[in-house]
Amino acid sequence: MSRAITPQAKAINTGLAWSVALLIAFPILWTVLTSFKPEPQAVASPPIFLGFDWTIQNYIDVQDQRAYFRYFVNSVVISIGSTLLGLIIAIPAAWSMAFVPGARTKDLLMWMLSTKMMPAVGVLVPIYLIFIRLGLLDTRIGLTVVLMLINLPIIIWMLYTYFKEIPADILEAARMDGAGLREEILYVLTPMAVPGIASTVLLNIILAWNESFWTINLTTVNAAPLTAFIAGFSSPQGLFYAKLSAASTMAIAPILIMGWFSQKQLVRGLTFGAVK
Amino acid sequence: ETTITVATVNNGDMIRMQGLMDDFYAKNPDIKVQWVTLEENALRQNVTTDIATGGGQYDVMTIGTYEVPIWGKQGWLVSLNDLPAEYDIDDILPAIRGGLTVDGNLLAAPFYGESSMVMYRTDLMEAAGLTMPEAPTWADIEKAAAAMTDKAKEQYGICLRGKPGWGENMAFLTAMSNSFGARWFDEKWVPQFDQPEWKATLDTYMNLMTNYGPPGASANGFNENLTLFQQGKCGMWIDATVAASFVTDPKTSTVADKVGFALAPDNGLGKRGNWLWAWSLAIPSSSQKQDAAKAFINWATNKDYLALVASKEGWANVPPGTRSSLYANPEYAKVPFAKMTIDSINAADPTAPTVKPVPYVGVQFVAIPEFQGLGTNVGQEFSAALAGQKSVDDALAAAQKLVTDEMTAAGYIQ
Amino acid sequence: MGQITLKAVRKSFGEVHVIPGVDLEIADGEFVVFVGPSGCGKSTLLRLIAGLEDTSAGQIMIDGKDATALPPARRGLAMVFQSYALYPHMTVRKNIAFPLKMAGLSEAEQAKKVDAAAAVLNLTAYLDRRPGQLSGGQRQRVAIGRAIVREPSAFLFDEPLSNLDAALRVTMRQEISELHQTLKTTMIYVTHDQVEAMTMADKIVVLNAGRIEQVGSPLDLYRAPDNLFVAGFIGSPKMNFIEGAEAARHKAHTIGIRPEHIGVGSGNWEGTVLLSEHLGSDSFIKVDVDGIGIINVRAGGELGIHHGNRIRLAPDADKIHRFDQAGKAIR
Amino acid sequence: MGQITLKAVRKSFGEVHVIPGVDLEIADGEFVVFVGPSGCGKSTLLRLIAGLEDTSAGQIMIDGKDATALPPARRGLAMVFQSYALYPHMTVRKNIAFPLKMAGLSEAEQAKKVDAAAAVLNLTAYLDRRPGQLSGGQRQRVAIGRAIVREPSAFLFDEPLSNLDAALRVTMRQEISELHQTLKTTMIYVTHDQVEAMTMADKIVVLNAGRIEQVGSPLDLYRAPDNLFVAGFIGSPKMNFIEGAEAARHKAHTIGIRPEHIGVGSGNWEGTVLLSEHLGSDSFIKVDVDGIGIINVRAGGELGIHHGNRIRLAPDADKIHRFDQAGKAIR
Amino acid sequence: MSTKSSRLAARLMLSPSVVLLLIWMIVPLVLTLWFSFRRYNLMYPDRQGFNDFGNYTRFVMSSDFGLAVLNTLILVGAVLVITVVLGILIALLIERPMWGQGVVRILVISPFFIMPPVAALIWKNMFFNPTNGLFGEAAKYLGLPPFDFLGQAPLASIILIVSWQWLPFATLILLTALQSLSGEELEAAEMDGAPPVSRFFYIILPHLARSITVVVLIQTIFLLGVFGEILVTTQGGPGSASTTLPYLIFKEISLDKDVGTAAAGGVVAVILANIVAIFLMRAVGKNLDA
Ligand SMILES: Nc1ncnc2c1ncn2[C@@H]1O[C@H](COP(=O)(O)OP(=O)(O)OP(=O)(O)O)[C@@H](O)[C@H]1O
Ligand SMILES: Nc1ncnc2c1ncn2[C@@H]1O[C@H](COP(=O)(O)OP(=O)(O)OP(=O)(O)O)[C@@H](O)[C@H]1O
Ligand SMILES: [Mg+2]
Ligand SMILES: [Mg+2]
Repeated sequence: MSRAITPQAKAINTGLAWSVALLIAFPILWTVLTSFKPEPQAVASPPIFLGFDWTIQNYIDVQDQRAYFRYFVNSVVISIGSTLLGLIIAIPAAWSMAFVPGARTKDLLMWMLSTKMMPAVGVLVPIYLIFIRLGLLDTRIGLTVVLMLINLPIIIWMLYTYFKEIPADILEAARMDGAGLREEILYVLTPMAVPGIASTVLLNIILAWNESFWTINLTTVNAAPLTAFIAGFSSPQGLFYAKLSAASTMAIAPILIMGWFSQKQLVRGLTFGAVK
Repeated sequence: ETTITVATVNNGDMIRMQGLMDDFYAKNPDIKVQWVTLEENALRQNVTTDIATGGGQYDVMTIGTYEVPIWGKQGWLVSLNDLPAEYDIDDILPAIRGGLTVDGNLLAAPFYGESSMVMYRTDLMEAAGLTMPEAPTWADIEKAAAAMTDKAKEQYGICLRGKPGWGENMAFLTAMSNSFGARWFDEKWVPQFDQPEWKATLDTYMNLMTNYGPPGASANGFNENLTLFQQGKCGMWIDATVAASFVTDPKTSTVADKVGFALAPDNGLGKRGNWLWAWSLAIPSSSQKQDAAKAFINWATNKDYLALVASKEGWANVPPGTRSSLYANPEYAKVPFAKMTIDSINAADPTAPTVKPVPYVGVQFVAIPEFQGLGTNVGQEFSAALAGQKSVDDALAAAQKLVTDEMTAAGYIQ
Repeated sequence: MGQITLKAVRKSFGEVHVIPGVDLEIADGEFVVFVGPSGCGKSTLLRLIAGLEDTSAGQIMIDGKDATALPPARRGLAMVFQSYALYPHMTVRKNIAFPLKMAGLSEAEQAKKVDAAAAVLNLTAYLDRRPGQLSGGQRQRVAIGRAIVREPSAFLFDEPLSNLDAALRVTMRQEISELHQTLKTTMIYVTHDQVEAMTMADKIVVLNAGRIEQVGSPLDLYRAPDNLFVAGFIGSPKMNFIEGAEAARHKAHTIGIRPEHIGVGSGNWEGTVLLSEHLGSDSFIKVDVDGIGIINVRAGGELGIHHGNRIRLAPDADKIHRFDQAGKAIR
Repeated sequence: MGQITLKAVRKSFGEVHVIPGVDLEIADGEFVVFVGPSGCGKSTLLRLIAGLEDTSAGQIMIDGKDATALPPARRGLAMVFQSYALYPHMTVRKNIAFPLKMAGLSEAEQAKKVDAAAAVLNLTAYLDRRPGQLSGGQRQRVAIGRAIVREPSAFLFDEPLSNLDAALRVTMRQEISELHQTLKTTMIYVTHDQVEAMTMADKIVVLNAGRIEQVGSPLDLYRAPDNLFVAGFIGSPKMNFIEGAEAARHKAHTIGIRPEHIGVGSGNWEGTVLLSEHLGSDSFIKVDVDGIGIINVRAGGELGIHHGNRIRLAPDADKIHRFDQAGKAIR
Repeated sequence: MSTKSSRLAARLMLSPSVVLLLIWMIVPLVLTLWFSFRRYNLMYPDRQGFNDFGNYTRFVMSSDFGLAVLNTLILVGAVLVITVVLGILIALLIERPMWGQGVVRILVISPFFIMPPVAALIWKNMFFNPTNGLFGEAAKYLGLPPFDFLGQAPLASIILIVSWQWLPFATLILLTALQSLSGEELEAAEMDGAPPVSRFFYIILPHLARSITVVVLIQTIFLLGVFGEILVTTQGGPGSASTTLPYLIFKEISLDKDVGTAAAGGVVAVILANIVAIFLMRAVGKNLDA
């Protein structure tokens, strides 16, 4: 039971919170605004906030230069693919850790996480050579597998913390009711963990979408996602702030919008069991 | 139908080419082209890894005059000597062609070539009561820079590269050092940063930049300076000749009609401070589709392509600096910077870049594999000096040490 | 059908011997209640029977067949959990139908059985709700419904009412009793609520530290506890125990007398009232009896007795329990 | 010191008038219990007194001074929360010392007071544990300890025992009563446990929908409830209410008779036993009395009555409560 | 719920992920180890053979190594401190009732969705650029000389960018934790006479300890690898002022094409990361168990 609060206090909170929030989001808002400016106005001094000549020319130019859609499709396929693949492998693992914990479970989890600490640049050449050997270079499947492996520890950890909150009773009840392991996971655990799985999926789509080391180094054309798209823009030639902004906006918009719409689910799952 | 993958750098000419592909497809209906467009460093990183490990992802790579001799020696590139006769290899500018030929084999076809030159604001010079000589000395430059600087109005006498990198500040500084009689190595590959010529080079550079340069210059590369110049914030800018088409384009430049050009400065020692570079198209030996790749290179770098660009985008947008015939064309001669570009290119000699003799080729680089690392590390030191974090002497001493160590480790210095 | 036999069943978790060895016979149709202090192994024993834990040693027979190694689903038992353990993402109908679905029954058969169970349990109106939309008592009924449809040979209940409030507990308790009367299926019921144990059980099994202390009907245990532990555990308020001279007078090491078997007003015990609680219907008084110690007394409605009063008490001689030094009852 | 007066205190949350207006006098040293159905505003009223909520109107006087606008810390009251609200990351010692530390006492003084409180509450052995390592009853004692050390002019308890199991609840209830007897400090205690209310209170305040239905000593409320609400609320098992002909015979709209005031065996009510539960010490029977309806009866120890028997009942005529149409008691 | 069959099932179901991660860890690691003892430069395919510890000495003795390690630690430490401190403050702010809480949350969380190269591009061009960036404009407006962030304070600038990206993560976790704090506990403290500041330090902060642990753990894992932001903004400079360990390794690969030395660097980084990890788990693992 929290205490009732006066309207004045609420107004002050509102003002403060909005200021902070706008400050934090400002770089993004500013980029989006800039993407609608004509180039000269994009670098005008003093900066123009809203009173500029709105245009979508920058987007058209960017699209002309690069077929956005192909990169977009690759991003979608790779991020969703790697997440789903990860889920299929992680759910049984998380089930085991959460419901049949052993003395080593915690260590195992920490070991899994520690695989993420391996510096990617250090193992680039080995992975690259392996990819050549296996013919995985610039394939969606290769990238999907790599991103899955990168994010697998996080997926497992998130699911583990989620599963742990599910009372073991219910799984036992299912067992009493005649469910085998497969039915138990399929009909009882997974549907019950839907909110947790959803937030796991969301977080991992975001991580995969934004992964920009492997995606750039292991792809050329066929599997190149939006990180590669933006890599081609990273040095604007001359007065191209607006175009750069447009390209940036195009690269981040899909995930930003997805994130905004799903932030509740995302937040719920993000706590890694940190909140009891 | 054959699909080839072409890795290109994300500059304007290359992007423009992607927009003109209908012509290629009309002429080569059975070839499809996929583009990989990357920023310069990412491109270099990607294609080098690919070619060195035999990745075979690319059929055509955009590389520079730096890579060609090195890669050529490794046998990584396909000879282009058998391009059709109408391609007219002899039309390619000799300085450029020389840089792209190894053991008599042309290993890359130049897409565009560039040197560097002085771009300056005619209106500001006039206001200062000065005129820029066609072939200025560094003293002329300093005088002009001092006269045009008005920091209160955000007007800086001179903009030069400061961002660290072998292709960024070191391209400029190495070329500049040539005009001061400096060199990277003596004939025995001993580094020369402890010599007075380098000190003179850096002192001049620091003097110009700290007194007349824009703030934050240590992060400025080509693009940053271009933006500054287009905004009218620079009195002078010494950089690639290709910049001329941008600074004179009224669509992006606020000073389009107020730009004059001059040769890169000298110090009366017989070498000017300009460089030579050509973005060129090459075929890795690992490519399975060499015929299609050649067809593409032929299309992208022959005379017809220049005419095509001219017809679609005007003569000012034609990729410059590759063919003598272009400069013989009276239409092209009307382009304001055409003459200065060809003069600058002709003023550079990659095979004898310096006043004193050197064991290497390359004007603004040293064509050895180690140079990317060396150039970048030295560039970091010089950039730190420009940022005021180190003295010139310290930076030079550090450069001398690190280059000596590296060259010793690499076996050049016995 | 539903006859369960435990033969020398043991269970250890690592080094901890939770059940050092239990033998028990449960007849078909019996309502057996397991009681005992917290941590004594009631749940563990139930879960062993259910098959949710492996026995460390011993044998579990169900209807004469060895079920020790059978998985839970194959033992033909149904369990109702303390937390109800309903599937929150399924409607009541689906919850109840789940075991049937797992058994591979057709949709039509499932529906028929679910409807029948819902009718018995008064759940028909809620079949399309989710567990989250039900009250505690309704949830409990769904859990029972899910158990009923399987027509198990025995029901296992682990403190099924402990999450309900007092009033609901009474209602649900009566419903389960009625259900037992209707189905006549074996039920094993774990609780630590005195009232539930006394009112529901045909047979109470008193456990202590994983061992069975006594097995018998509720009133047997109330009237004739085998030992001190059972005497102290069964009955509320707790039996008063007296050692020393007074016990010796009865030729015992310890004697026990229940608070409700002590008369107030006259008698040969005299003492000072330490605490007197008046509930209207009852009064509970705590008396420091001279030479004996503290004695709790439960007396009728409205006694005019207060803190500090001196009163006399008369234990009902017939109702005195005697125990030897080892705590065993002397009969 | 700890005399608290509420004058026309009101509280609304937005549009909802949770407390439409309460006047109440609490004398120094009194043990006052607030009872009432869930959601009736007991907690709200307590929090108003504590200062954790602002009053919408009215005045709260503590020891004769207007405390309506004082912040909680300055009212000199201590509160024990239902969840105990211990600081989980502090040891027991630190928990108890916290208010002292906040008051700026020296370490030595803190230690002295904490040790004293711990001794009173039997917590000395646990002072270095964290709350997570304590049992429910121990936690409750820590919460009380934290309240005691401040030497408040009054204690406020919001259902402090509702998270404990039955046995512990009895013990803790007696401990709190004893504490009250020792400290003689005013205590305001919210509960919905009948037994707690009846046994602990000097004065019970029965709340219903934010209004006071009746204030009085436990036995007053038990013997002479002012209205149907209080009659039904106080006493367990609940009073039987009878309307119709039988009530009319008593010149009332409704009559009430408590289960413990009905004799079994003879009498002029006759009916069929629906349920009989034997606890050993008591029996509860539910009888469908002809022409009257279902009547709950509580009878003595071991009755030989079973489901389906016909029995006669005799309500104790003196103990019949009469109510008019509006539910007010007719005296 | 631990019968023999379920334990067996658990082992079976755990194995795919364990095996996959083992492969993902071991294979590159073994290759890296192998390379780290070999002469292997992409530009000199014919120079082969063992180099003993030559690559290691080359990497560790290089003048930038110490600085890179220091920079990495500063970067990780500073970002952790900034995100946790600001995260707590912002969480405290937006947890309180207000109008438009949903939108505020959406705004605050936004940077988390931005891919690192884009974030770096935005900051570098639109903010840090002393002539065209907004900070430069702001300085001009205030009559100050524009500050060259990436030149004068490169590491701090990168820390700013990275903190901006990770602030939402910290804020969100801490916010959720804050919301789980029982109101009664705070009220108890209020009754006990604790003023707001004491309530923060004695009640709220300890309550957040566990979440802070998780934030530190997760962020450290990601921050140890921060690389794209440096590549886009300062390229490790000026000098080596913003070179971190991963970037140093990257330079070996991308400039010198020296796979052997890069591999040695990778092994060194793995070792250092594991030291950090062990240190972290020790400090933090206890907090996670509860
Ligand atoms: N999985 C386990 N691992 C180790 N010890 C366990 C495990 N499960 C139970 N125990 C221990 O076994 C003993 C008996 O536990 P059990 O749950 O059967 O007691 P209970 O009688 O049901 O208690 P309660 O009345 O509190 O439910 C306890 O001491 C408990 O700590
Ligand atoms: N902060 C609040 N905002 C709005 N309504 C509230 C608030 N706090 C309490 N209420 C409402 O006020 C009424 C009284 O609540 P209160 O908690 O005082 O009841 P209670 O008697 O303590 O109930 P319980 O026995 O369940 O604890 C309830 O209807 C509740 O929903
Ligand atoms: Mg149990
Ligand atoms: Mg309440």
